[in-house]
Amino acid sequence: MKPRHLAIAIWSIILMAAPLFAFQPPPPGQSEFVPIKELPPSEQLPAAPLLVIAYAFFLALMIFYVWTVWRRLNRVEREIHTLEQRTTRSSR
Amino acid sequence: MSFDGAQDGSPDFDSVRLVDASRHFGRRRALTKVSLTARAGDIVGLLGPNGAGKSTLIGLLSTIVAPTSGEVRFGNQLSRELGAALRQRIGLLAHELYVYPELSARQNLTFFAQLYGLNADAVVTPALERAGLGDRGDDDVAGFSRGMRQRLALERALLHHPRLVLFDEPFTGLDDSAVRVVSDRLRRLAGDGSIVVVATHDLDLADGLVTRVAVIREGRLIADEQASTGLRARYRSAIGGA
Amino acid sequence: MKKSFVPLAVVTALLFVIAPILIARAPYESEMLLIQKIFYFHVPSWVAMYCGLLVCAVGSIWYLFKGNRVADRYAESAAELVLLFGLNGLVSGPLWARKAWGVWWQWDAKLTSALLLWLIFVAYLLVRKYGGPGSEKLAAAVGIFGAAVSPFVYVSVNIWRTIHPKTSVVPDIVKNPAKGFAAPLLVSMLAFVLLFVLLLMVRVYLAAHQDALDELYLAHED
Amino acid sequence: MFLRTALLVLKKDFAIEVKTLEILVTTLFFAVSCVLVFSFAFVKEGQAPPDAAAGILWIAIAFSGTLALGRTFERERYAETLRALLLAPAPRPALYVGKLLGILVLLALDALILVPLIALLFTAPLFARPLLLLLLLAGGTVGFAAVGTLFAAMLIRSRTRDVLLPILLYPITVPVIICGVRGTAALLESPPDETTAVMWLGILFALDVVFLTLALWTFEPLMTE
Repeated sequence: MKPRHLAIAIWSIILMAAPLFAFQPPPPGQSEFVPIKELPPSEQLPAAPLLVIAYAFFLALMIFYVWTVWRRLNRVEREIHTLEQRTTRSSR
Repeated sequence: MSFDGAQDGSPDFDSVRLVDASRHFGRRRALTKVSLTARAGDIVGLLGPNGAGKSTLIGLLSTIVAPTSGEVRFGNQLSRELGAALRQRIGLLAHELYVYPELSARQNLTFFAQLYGLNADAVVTPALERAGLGDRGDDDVAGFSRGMRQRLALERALLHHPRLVLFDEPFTGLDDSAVRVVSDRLRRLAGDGSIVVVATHDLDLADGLVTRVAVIREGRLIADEQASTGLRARYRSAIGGA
Repeated sequence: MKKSFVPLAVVTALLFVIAPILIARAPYESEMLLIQKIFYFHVPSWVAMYCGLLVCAVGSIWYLFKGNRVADRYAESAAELVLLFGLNGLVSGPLWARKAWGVWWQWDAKLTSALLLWLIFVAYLLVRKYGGPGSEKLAAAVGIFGAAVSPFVYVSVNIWRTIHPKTSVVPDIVKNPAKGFAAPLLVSMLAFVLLFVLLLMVRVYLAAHQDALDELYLAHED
Repeated sequence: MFLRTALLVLKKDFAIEVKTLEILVTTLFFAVSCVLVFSFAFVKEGQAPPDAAAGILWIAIAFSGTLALGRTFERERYAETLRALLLAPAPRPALYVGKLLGILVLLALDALILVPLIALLFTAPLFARPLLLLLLLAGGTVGFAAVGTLFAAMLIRSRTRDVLLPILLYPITVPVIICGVRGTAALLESPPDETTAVMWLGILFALDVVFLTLALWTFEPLMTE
């Protein structure tokens, strides 16, 4: 059972990490230095940090979720294991 | 026969059977693989300590609790095959009594009589008399003693002359004479062809009344036999020996 | 189901690798510029969330009327994923709004109705957690009502908002597929839906184990 | 048989309520308190914002409705009489309809006091289109109570029913509240915006149909233990 979990976890991390890797080098020639003459004054926050936050949040969320599922699964399996042992011992 | 329900075409049966019926609530097992048959004319005493699963068993028989596995058969049919009309044949006196304390005794009985499609004028007054509440019929149930409520609840449960009569601790709060009255009532019901199941922890009252004894403990049926004298000793051995 | 897990995971991974490249190469939306790139995983989050809502409703109906435990596992797992993907949408939405509209929260019709639906499924999980034994059934009712009410939530919130003057610049990217926005969007949508399916499988696997544990506890009492 | 059972349950609830008037009086008092609390929150310099009256009316109805739902089913729980009802040979959805009608009567009486009170306190022209307002109130209370009755009935077995009822009820009935509030607000404009009100009314009735159908459909399986 354990290798399976590990495989699930690793796969998930790869899945989640892919967008981040792809975004690590900023696309050449494109960034927040685009002329902003048409933008209203309220838009003073640069876009890139927001974008990074958004992607990072997504990544963190998915990793966190898979981690919780993984942890719950481990706990359940541990419990099943101890219970099975107890049952076989008592039946003997 | 006192089964006036027979004319309305609701499904009739002369036995109730639990077949490997189990019921659990989450991880708590209330009943485990109980098989039990009760026939017309039987007074089955359901004995066991508190929390043994008596109420759940009564709930299963009354169709209000569905079994997690196994089945409950009325005659040869399952309850879901029989539908709502089956409930016309079942009377239940539960521990919680099922009467509205805000209403008077007469209002309670009238409401339930109408709910069962009975002629309320004809059945309510005699029922009040039988409960010994003839002169208190218009008083609110909230002011009644436990014994009075118990007698009223008993009449409420029997208003529609059910084939299957289920009692959960029917003697709570009753004095000796009332206990005798209720016991006689149960015998008469069984004599008329009802299937009577009485859950109780009171061995003295069960002794001499019941025709069969089913002992349950921790959700399991550990004894099911014809009643004879010396119930107490055998109950002890069943409970202790299991 | 189990056999298809690994191939599915591989495909999803590939999609998640391709999608960012496509997104990075996609043309800049004329008014929103860089921040518009949130769009490519903001919208798919909602798609995944609505998938969860649908699965939860179907599972709930199935469980309530047929008493099928497996259906209940799917409903529970899907509700959790509604929470997950909804949260992602609810966080990325304001980030986008901050840049595009200048405020964190705009009471925008889509965002608001999604928030409401999200709350219903939070309630679903709360019932399961705190409802005591038998709460699966109660939760199933919440799932069914939640799904049934979703079009009404959308319609009513939408009209509620649009009666008022529009203050925001809402991009109509989907209407202009020619500009090259459609391909990356479709790829990331597919990726999200596949991710949803994968997570659902994992979560259902966990639910099955939990049920097995309950069974064992019951058997142990024997 | 169906209608007869529903009316019997309604009559029984009515008989109980008439004896003490407990739920009616407490619910009404609570509704009026709601109106006052929200007035203090919204009224500035003796003047309420234009739409406040509509919002406060519906908040008061929703909040006091939850209270009434909780109390009504607490009565059925006390001696487990809901189980006795479920044991009767009557079709179970009829029991639901009976309880629903009882709640609706209570909410109607609630609205009967609330509407003039709010009209008075906020000088809101609530009676400009009485028929439309009546329909809005009817549609809104039916939608709210249809879900509320089902959920309160099914939560009766849960230990945490007091908290869970509002938690479940409010998110699901938000569309009802939106329709009610916006429809009423449209009536408060001068001149009253009838087309908008009618449009909200349409959505509201569609919602009612969906809620009632679903509730009647799921009541039976929800009530078996």
